[in-house]
Amino acid sequence: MKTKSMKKKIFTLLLAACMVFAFGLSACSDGDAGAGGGGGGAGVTGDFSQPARDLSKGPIKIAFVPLGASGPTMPTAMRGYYDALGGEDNGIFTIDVFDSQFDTTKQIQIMQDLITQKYDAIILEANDPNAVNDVIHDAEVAGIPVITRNMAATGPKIAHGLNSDYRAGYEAAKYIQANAGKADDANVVILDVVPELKPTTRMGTGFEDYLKENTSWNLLETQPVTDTSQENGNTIMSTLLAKYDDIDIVYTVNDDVAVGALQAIESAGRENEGIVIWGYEGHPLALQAIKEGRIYGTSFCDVYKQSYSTMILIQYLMQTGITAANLGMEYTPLIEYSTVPTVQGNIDEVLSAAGVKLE
Amino acid sequence: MAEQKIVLRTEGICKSFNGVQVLKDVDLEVLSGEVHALMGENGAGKSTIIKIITGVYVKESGQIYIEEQPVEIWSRQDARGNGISVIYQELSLVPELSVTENIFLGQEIMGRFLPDRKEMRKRVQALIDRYEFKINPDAIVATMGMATRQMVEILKALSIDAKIIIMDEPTSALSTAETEKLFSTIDTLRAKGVSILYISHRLEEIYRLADRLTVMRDGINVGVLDHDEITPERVTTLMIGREVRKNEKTHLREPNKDHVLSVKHLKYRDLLSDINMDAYGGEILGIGGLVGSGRTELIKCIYGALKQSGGEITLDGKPVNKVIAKNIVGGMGLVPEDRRTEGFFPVLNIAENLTVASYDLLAKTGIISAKNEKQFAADAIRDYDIRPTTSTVPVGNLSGGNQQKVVLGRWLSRKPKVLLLDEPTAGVDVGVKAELYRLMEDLAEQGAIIIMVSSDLEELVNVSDRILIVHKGRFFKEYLYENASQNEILLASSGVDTGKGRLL
Amino acid sequence: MNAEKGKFLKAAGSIWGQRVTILVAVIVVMAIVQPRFFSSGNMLSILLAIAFYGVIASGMLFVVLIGGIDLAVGSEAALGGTIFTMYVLAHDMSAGTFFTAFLLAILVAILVGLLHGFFDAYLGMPSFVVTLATQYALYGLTQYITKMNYLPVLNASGLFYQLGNGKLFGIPSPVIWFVILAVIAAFVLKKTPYGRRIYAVGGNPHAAELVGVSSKFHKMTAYIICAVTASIAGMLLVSMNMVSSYKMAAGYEGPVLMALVIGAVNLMGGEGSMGGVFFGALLVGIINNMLILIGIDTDYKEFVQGCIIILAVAINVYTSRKSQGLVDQKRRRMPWLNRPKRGAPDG
Amino acid sequence: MVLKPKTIRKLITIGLVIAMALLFGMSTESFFTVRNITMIFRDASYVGIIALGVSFVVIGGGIDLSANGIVCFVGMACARLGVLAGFPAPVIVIVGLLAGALCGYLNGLAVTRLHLSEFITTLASGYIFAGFAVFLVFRENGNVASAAVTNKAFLALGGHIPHTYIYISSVVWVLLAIVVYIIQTKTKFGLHTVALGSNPKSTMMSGVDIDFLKLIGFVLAGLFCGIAGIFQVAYQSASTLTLGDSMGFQAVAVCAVGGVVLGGGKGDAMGAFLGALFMVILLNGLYKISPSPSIQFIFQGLIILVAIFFDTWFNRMMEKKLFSDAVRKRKNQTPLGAVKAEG
Repeated sequence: MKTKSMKKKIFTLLLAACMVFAFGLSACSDGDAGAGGGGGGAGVTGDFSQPARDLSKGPIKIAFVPLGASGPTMPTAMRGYYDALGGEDNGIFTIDVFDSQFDTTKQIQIMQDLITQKYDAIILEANDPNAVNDVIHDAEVAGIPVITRNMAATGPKIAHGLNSDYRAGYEAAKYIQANAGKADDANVVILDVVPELKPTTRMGTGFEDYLKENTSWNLLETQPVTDTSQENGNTIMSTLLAKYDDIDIVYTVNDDVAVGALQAIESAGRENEGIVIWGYEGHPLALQAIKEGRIYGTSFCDVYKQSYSTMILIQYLMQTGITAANLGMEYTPLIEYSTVPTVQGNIDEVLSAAGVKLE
Repeated sequence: MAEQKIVLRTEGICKSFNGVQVLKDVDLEVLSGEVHALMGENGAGKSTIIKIITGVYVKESGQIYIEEQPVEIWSRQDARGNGISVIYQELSLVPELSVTENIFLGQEIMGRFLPDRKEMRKRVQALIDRYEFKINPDAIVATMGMATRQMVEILKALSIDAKIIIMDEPTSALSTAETEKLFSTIDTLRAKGVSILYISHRLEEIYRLADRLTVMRDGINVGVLDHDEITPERVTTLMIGREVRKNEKTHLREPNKDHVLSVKHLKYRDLLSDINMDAYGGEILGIGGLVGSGRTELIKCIYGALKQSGGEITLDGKPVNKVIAKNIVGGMGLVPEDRRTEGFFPVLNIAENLTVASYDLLAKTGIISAKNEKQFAADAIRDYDIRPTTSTVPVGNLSGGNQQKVVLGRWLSRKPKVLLLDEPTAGVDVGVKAELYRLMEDLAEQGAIIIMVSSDLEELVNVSDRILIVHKGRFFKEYLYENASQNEILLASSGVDTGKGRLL
Repeated sequence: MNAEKGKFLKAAGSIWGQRVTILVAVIVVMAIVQPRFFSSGNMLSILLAIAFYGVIASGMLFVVLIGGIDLAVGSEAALGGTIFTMYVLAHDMSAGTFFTAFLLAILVAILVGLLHGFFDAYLGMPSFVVTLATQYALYGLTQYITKMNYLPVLNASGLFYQLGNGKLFGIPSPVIWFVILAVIAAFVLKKTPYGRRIYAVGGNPHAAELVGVSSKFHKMTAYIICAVTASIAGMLLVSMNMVSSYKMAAGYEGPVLMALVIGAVNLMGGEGSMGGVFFGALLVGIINNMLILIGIDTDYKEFVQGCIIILAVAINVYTSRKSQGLVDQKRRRMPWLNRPKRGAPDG
Repeated sequence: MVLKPKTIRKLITIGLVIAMALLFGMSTESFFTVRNITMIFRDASYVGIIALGVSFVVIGGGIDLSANGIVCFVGMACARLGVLAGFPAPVIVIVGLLAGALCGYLNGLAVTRLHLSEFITTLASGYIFAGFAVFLVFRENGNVASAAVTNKAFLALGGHIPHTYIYISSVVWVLLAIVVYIIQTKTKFGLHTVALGSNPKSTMMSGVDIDFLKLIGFVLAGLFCGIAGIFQVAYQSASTLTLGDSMGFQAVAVCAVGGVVLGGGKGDAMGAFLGALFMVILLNGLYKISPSPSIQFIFQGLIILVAIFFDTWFNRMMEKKLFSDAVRKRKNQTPLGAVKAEG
């Protein structure tokens, strides 16, 4: 009776609206890739003449867009940048930090904003290798050199500082195999990032690849740790300890999780089983534990040196006005900042070399 | 008057609720173009017959005729379909929508895809012009006062070319000016041949508006009066029937003068202008008056629930506190009028509802002692015969009578010095009523002051030792138990001084 | 009358009956699939995992009971923990500093609670959107005072260290705090007038006023209790991790709400017990633990949690409606449906 | 011409938006550039389109927090199809829309058939739909990986309208706002939704099928989340699982700022549109004044508080005006004495 027909009418109306909407949308977008449109893709060349900058005068604004604007390594990174620019109050250069909070859309919005505000250089930690290509391309077209760090981005850009995650994982596995003296069929557990961040934070993948290719270790499990936080690392590690009797190697995606895993092992009373824990990046708590021999080692990123050298490179690029676009580069020049495998043995000299002191 | 055909007629309508016969063979007749009034005490079956005609309840036997055609009414939809529409006290309008949208809600006139606004607006304007309402069809209801909203409700009824409009206590929320506006609207409707069934307590309204009046008592239609037959005496005798004193007072308690709650020149907004009274220990003081004459506001001011605008209240000489919690500790208690919203806590169980006001007794050390609480609840359940007897049952699932017993028991178990009751036995079956009266008498026996606001004339007359009638913001008349009669009280409530009783 | 009485006992009994059956089911499954579930280490790890948002849940219960909600518990915990750490770092590891830092964090929490209480009780603003706004504001505030840095505490010792890492008879201190706060909350709600009045305000605010219960006072105190428990959770977290960051405890309102809902707490107010909340928190911890032990692909952890919430809510709604005989509510809500068939005898 | 309360409320919000834009415009010169304005409209279009959909549910007296799950799921579904270049763009869009509508339908069923409380059910279904997205994600030997969407026509959706700076998504957002406004104020469905939100009992008594209304409300909310998901994926040219993060709560906050308040019956599509614009201008402007995220978060929180306070106060004023008439209870009438007093 009445309501039944009304229901059918509303549903057909809805469906029709969808069809019209869909076709309408795609019709108006069938045009060519469009100058401003997406789909930049690799290998676009064009004349991007850009005047060389005289770095001695005028305010020069440099933007640093990390994945997450906090973390134990932030202060050292900023110190590295400012030292390369001649101290915080050098009067010419200013550095602004934009926190993208691990959100790709936000990162792209920030980048576009920097272009409109005509920043002079951008240091970017990409949140998604493919999503940022177009916006890097726009920046380069606008004559702003973009250096990406840690997470790779597939499109071409002036330089990519690669103390990358993948390599750190790969090297860590190699170092452990060579020096930790673990049996060939050692049991391995990886505490990795949550699925969403897997494409960009690839230490776990690097460690796993090395493990599969050159060792006969037995990978028990890979567990994601939400927010890579210390307490979640602690909980998940203690569950794994309950699940497996003998765990030989624990590879963690960062030092917070490593310290968490250590706490789990100690509260389970299994600290004397010689479980090798390997972290990443070199946070103060982990470095202290390494000194005391409770954590086997970590891939120490000499953040200070990396940021110092990155800033020197940027000054050079700004001065010469070179960008990947105007050089017509097809690929991205890679600058490898190798992470330094740091263990109890070499920790003192590594820290003194990096100018980091454990107060 | 021109020969009027019968618009609505009911014949032999019967209805009973769990065994209690509420309507016995009720015949009702409304002519076209007539304003037919319906009066009767609470519980006389007045609202039940209306609910049956409008499809809220389903009748057990009897037949309803619309314009002499037998009709079957099972639901609100059927009632509306047959041209019967109702205007309740809480209006059914949607404040956010315009007048036209409200009137056609659920039955919009459709154009091709969208509702045909022009057509609907035209029809509403036609109605407005026809009945000389002064309303803008596009105005939003939220911007309107109560009276104008009622006119929109009437328009809504007229829009489905209702043959009869039933109005249930429409003036209870209106100011004097707004009531006058409603009366002139009703006059124009009558002139245009619309028949109205008007339900009200107020004699003067009936006299002013009604062509004919049907009076109901105890589920029976006891008489139909023509306009000129409507006199206060005829109406009250019909409503009350022969005076019978059900429970003769066994003995009259001597009120003890030194335990007194006295109220001097109490003023509350523009409702209560100058209230003066003294209530003595060991006496049940009944307060009569019409619905909306401010009796609830009076006892809430005493209790501290409302802030009075003037005057002062003292108990045994000491001024009464303004904070409810302190009054409770001081021995006061209030059984509110609306059980569901102000009385009990539906989710909490019987024990918790009973003890919620008595933590000063049960938790002297700051911790509720389970033993005392269980004992307190068990005593209450036994003394006040609350069923079911397990104290873990949520009160929300109890019957009306038991819920009222819980709310009353909450205070009685505290042995209060002053107990204020507001319509204590509304909606409670006769058996439970007698129990509640006995409990009140026992409490009075122990010397407590009891002030009972009630619209149930029989209850007022039989239970109270002394009765005060509120009229026009002040106490108008005082009756003692001996010379009180339901007739007198009803007249006094409307301001008629028949000589008996003390004029204040 | 006895039928009616039996029905309610069965319904009340059945809520805990349900919970026991769920626990038995878990025990049976785990005994077969992964007996290691029962090792003391694993049990402790579950308890430690749920300790933090369990502490918050026992405070949030008060707010939900009075018909409000507090989405800003995550930011409150981060703020409390950060202030606690900054004060200790600025001074020393002595017991005196520890207590002043502890009180300072509690004081800040009380301030936040007062704010929430004022917006809800006096201004009548909807607590959902208000606490959503304060969640952003407090998150930004913590970020601002820490200048977006981590605050590692390298030389943690004394009470600061014991708060998060101490052990009593082998039980980690956060778990002890959770159990203590849960017991206090249960006691206050069950045994004290204040607790009973919280239920009253949640159940029927008008009736509460007429029984001498000030709903404004109880709403204010409920929000304060919730903010204080969140701050305590933040301090426990900071002390255990020995590092504090503004991102800490972000998003804790998710598991806390889950614990409340699985614990059969009615989000509209007036209904719910601390026992239920404890069970809810425990079940959330057990589920996360089981996912790992059984080895279900943990990419779907949140998906499984979502399904369990829907299941828990459906069971609660079904049992409560059944006990009130509302299951055939459609009949009552739409009387025109119960029109007898033509010609069928009436009634 | 007497102004409807709703129009007064909207004029004030428009005034606020313009005032804020001027404030930011003066303090930083890069605010009023064409590029920046188009970017504001693009950023606002994502949360704005979702807010339009959610406004149906909120006006009807409910709430829908599952936006983040639906956006993520639809985004991943389109990315999946987008990678296989073979699928023509319209097909991808249709699949996206239907996926969104389906999620909304599931929400609607849970609320109307199972009588579950809307708040916690949509919060949980947000997680569940995000779980569907994880099911569809690209994986390289078991690990979640990101893959670039290669379907050119589909990607163009996320970009500009050819030869202009205006983004397709912002144009669609404005058009949808107008369509939704018409639906909510002119069609029968719209009026019934407002009635349901404002006075459920009388709506039911007027013979309106309430369950069907709620169901359609949720389906539309899901559909609009689908549209937002499509645009975001096309713009990002890759779908990550972080798509649509915290959109569920953002959309409700935006509606609240725009006057579409929880509880129902209040506000309309224009309010939701202005709320979205207001929030994004706030964030965009704050960005320019101080890039540090902490200031932004603090101001974002404060502005929502101010908007909510203003709204609660405004509604109270309207109610107070109504009750003041009714409270003046009727004083008693002329004494009946005037009536013939004899026997």
